[in-house]
Amino acid sequence: MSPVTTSRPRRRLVNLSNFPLFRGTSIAVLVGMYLPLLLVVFYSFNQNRLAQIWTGFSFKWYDFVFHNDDILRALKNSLIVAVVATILSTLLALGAALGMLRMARSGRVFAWGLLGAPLLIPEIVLAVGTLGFFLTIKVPLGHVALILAHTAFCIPFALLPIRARLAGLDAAPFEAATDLGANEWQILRRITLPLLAPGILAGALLAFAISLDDFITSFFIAGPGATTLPVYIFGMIRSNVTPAVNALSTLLLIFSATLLLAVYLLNRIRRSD
Amino acid sequence: MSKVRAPKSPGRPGQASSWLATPTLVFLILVILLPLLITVVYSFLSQPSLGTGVKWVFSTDAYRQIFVQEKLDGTTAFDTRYLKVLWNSFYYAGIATITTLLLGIPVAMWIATRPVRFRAMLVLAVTLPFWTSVLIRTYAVRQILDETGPIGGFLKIIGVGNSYQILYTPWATIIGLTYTFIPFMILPVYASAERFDFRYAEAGYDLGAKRWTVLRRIVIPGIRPGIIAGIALVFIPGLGSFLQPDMLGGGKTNMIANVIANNFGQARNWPFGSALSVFLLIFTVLFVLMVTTGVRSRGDQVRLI
Amino acid sequence: MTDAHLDIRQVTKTFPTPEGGVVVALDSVDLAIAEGEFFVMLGPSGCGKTSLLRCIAGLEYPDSGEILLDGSRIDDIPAYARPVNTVFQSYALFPHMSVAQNVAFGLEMERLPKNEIKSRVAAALEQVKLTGLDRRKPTQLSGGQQQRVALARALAKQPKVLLLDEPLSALDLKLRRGMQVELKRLQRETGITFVFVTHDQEEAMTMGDRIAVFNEGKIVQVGSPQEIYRRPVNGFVADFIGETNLIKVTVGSGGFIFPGGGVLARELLAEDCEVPAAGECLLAVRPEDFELVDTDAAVVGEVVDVIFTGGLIRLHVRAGDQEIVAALPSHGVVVPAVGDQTRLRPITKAARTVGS
Amino acid sequence: MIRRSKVSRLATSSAIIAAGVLVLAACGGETTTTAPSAAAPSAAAPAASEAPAASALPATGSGELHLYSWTDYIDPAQLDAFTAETGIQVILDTYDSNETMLAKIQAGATGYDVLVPSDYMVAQMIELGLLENIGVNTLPNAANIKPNLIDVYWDPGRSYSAPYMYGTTGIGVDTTDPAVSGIASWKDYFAAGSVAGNSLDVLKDQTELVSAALRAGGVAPADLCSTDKAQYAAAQELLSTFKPKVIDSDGGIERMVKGSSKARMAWNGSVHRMTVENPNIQFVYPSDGLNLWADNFVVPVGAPDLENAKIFINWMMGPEQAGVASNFSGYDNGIIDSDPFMNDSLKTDPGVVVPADKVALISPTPSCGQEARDLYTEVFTSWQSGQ
Repeated sequence: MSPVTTSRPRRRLVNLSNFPLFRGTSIAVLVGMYLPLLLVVFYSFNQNRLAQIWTGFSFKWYDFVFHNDDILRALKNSLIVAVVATILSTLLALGAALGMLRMARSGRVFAWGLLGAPLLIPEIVLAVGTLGFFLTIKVPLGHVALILAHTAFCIPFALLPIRARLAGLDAAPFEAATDLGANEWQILRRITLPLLAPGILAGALLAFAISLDDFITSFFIAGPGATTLPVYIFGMIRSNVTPAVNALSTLLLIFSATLLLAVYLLNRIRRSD
Repeated sequence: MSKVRAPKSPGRPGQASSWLATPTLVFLILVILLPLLITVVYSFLSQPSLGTGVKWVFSTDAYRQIFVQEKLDGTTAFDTRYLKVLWNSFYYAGIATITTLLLGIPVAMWIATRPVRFRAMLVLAVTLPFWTSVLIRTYAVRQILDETGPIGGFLKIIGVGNSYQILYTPWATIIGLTYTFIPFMILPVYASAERFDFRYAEAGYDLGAKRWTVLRRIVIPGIRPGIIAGIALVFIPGLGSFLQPDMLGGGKTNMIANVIANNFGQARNWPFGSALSVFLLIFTVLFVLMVTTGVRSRGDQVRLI
Repeated sequence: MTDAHLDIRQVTKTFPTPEGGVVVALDSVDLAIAEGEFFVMLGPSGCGKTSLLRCIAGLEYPDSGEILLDGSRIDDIPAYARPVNTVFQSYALFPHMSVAQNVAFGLEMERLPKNEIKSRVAAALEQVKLTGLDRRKPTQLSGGQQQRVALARALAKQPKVLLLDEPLSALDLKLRRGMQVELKRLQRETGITFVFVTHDQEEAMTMGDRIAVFNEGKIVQVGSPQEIYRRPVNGFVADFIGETNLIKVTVGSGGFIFPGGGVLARELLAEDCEVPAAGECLLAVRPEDFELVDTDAAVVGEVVDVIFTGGLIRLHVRAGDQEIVAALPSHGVVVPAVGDQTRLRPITKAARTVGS
Repeated sequence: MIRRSKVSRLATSSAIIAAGVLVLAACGGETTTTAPSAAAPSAAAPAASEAPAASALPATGSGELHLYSWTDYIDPAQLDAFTAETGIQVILDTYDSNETMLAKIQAGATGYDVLVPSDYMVAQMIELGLLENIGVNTLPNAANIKPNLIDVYWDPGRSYSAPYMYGTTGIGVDTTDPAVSGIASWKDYFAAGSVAGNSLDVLKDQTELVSAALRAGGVAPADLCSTDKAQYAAAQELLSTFKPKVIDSDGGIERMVKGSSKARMAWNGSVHRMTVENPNIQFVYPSDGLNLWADNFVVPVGAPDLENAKIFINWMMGPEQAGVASNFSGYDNGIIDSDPFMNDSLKTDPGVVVPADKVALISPTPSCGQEARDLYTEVFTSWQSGQ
């Protein structure tokens, strides 16, 4: 039963936000976004070898994933590449974020172009370009090549949270530190880095997630024994082992979600400062 | 005098020498700029008689090959095959952009009008797929669309599913693009909608406008920067999509990225693949410039990155 | 003035504006501050007082001019190497450090032995009455406590000059009064030269041994609170320091002709002010310096408002085209009502000319 | 009794098929096949002069072996067994076509020890100088190579390559679906693929598709590498209406088994694996002829560990291992005496064991020169972009 107050809407705003189309579409879209992912999770517990024909509940595909040397090796490759690329890209992003504050305007435009390139240029273009470049300068395909390529496209992702945090910082503590006798290096170590820490961590987590999930670049650059998990999963999807793909995908989804939640919580810390 | 000389200008937040950015820029020049230049160089070289790579002999064959077909009867003709691929890329990315726009605006507006405590959660819900692997999400779409999947099963149960076929058609690719790119539309539109002062909408009502008019005349123009950013963020990467057509199109709905990948893989024609890559790069840069200059001339604040 | 402790000579500082223009923040400023002085720089916002403070601290560098401390130049030494410390308006406490860490920071930068740092931190915290809070984070402190930490942090360095940039502006009135007293006490105890920036003239009067009044990048007047209050050099100072009626008068043969026709004898003017021979000039009279009189040799006008403020009654009187405010004791006088004609006269030696 | 007869039948058919490989080698015109024995290697192998003498190969090794093979082609359990036996850890990466593999190798993927290219690709890779002459014929188990698989055209006398699986490329058909159950030739297959809403599936393989279209147009096996443009124009015409549901070399087994595809151009071994799960799916020998291919183990130049590569190749040439490999992949292998180790289902599958009346349909996968290859590319690209 509608309460008496609805005879006259308290705020007109309610009228717009309860646009029947908005609510319906939103719920449909949100459900639509998660339904396929939930289906992946659901199918991962299917006993049948054919992923989509449900014949009973089973953990056997998780067992398969955890005991498959190739998957574990691909996971190891992915982790090695992601960890190194995360460290490198976060350091480089930090350097860029700090250094660009002092850069002349023309330099900053150029730098932004370079930093933004991996976000705007189609990945396939960069991937085949990198492939050709590595062939030309004789960098063998493999871990090193993968790490270099991943570092490049992770930099903008690591940079964004660092820059956001930097932009939100008050100038006063830095002036106070100068005033109290700290030189540039001491300020960097004792003030800048601790204050940027949540942004750096968020950037590192994003870079890590991006590197871990990358397919296209890895597909072209991976060499002998450097197959990463997404490249391996792509191979699995192409052949026949789909329920195991679902199990593996479920694990990756959980992992990505955990990373994202961590970033989200870090952002909340930032706001509460 | 052993005085410490003062630097040119004193402290600012995070003060640091601009040299700190140098390693990053050098690195990006090496790993982003040079590969792009190499691609341009490769596109003007010749294909070796056997196999991969390039022969260091200048040639414009790769570009000629995009437009000219050497027919089997010995004649040459204007080649529409790769233009069709290019058109496909525009077409699929375009439809996906429109679909994400039609779905994304209501979602963004709805989230922006929720109470603050729900907003963060809803934004997180939209962001989560954004950060999960495109590969896995495309694969998830493939399972949903499969004839033996839930939709096919349902249609079969109600007795109309026998001719159901979406997977391995262009529509599967478009659905896949829409699904994987929709967070790229919702998030920037939401960012605008959140800043939008809905009292303007109230003022619109107050002045006698109906809901649709308010939406069309007041709200949509108010969140235009977000909409433009969303369109750019969906359409530009959409043009270069590889996984969605590869995994959902059944090897048939080629977009330009698939042809590029094929020429660097199976077909082993690097100069031609590079030429197509240069084409895609030019289109991308053109769109970025179009968006940024178009936006600047209207005075909107749009950030793509 | 060569024996000045802090000597500012011809300092000019400009800032570019986003539109490509230039703002002159300091225009050839000269100032000498003595050792152990509590010196206040006063002025409205944008007058240059904070720019000068930041130039002394080393947070900005002057475009030209010199800053000397004990006879040697410091203006080309970076901030971290100057024996000068600052208490910032926003306190600028390091949010990621505890109270003790904040206070110890500057000492650690001097690479002092750990023991000495510890004892000096303890002493500084005791000085500002914060003993026992040393493990708290700045966010766990009240505004007043944060203020004290900022003070302790700067004092622990034992600077030759302590710069305070509107340190009390964020505190509520009661707390501010308390801190004002405390700062005076600290300054006396430590003997350190304090340079205190404020836009609050009452605060400036309360605290300063001497006050420099800034306007539009220049120092308009330097002097003790009494001098500044009693002998403002121009209308700006008169108006800025305390409340002043700036009354436009015509110089006549018998004295100053008020609006409304009353005449004030020259002899009633303060002694040391210049009197133009003829023409118009401005007469500065504090509201509390008026008295009600019966004679016509006064401002004659109509009462337009009467406001009771406790100890005083404020009369707004329209005389000619000017409105004049007088603050009279609320007892012992017959207060006119709105609409009444009334006569006001500056008490002897209270009115000053302040140019035209 | 029954079992023995099957074994002998398999052995017979193997020999016939292997003979077929040589038949084309003799008339294909690509390479000379006059080499009389393994001891006198052909002129096509320039590095053969340094072919090693029979080597004493250790039974065990250490470290790693990087293997680059087709998707879903080598049994992981078998690799585990190899590791257990020899102490060598095998690291497997996979590809979906010969050309993809070649592209990766040429693009700088140094570090693989063993690759698994098909016949014509071995020839190409030797020509490109990409393969190491490891003297396969001197390995202890080289004696197990089926005699007719020794003097193959791509590597006469077997210096570079050891045989792995061989098989044919025909059509897998779901016989319960009337729309496709009548397919008996490539011509039928392409016609069925011209019907709207069909459930046809095809390999994404230029050589297989174009040669099938040529065969459907009546081109004789000997002319599959002809440079006569007319026959390619005809193939292009035929393919212009061929619009299958899926074009993909991978995942065909799953699609066929669950019924999402009804007929597929397929390797006989993969059809065998479909039949095991769904007996309604059968291998069809197209009446207009089909390709025989043979995959090989080879070692790329610059392989990090030659010794381990040799140990692995030799081990895989053992009869038991060859049988185990066949059981996994569904194809026959090139090793003598592997029959006893093979599953009965394999030995009784007419898709794997070629019935006598089908032998004549089989000829080797064409290994063409550059000019014919360009024509293949043109036909394939046209078709693909018309989809």
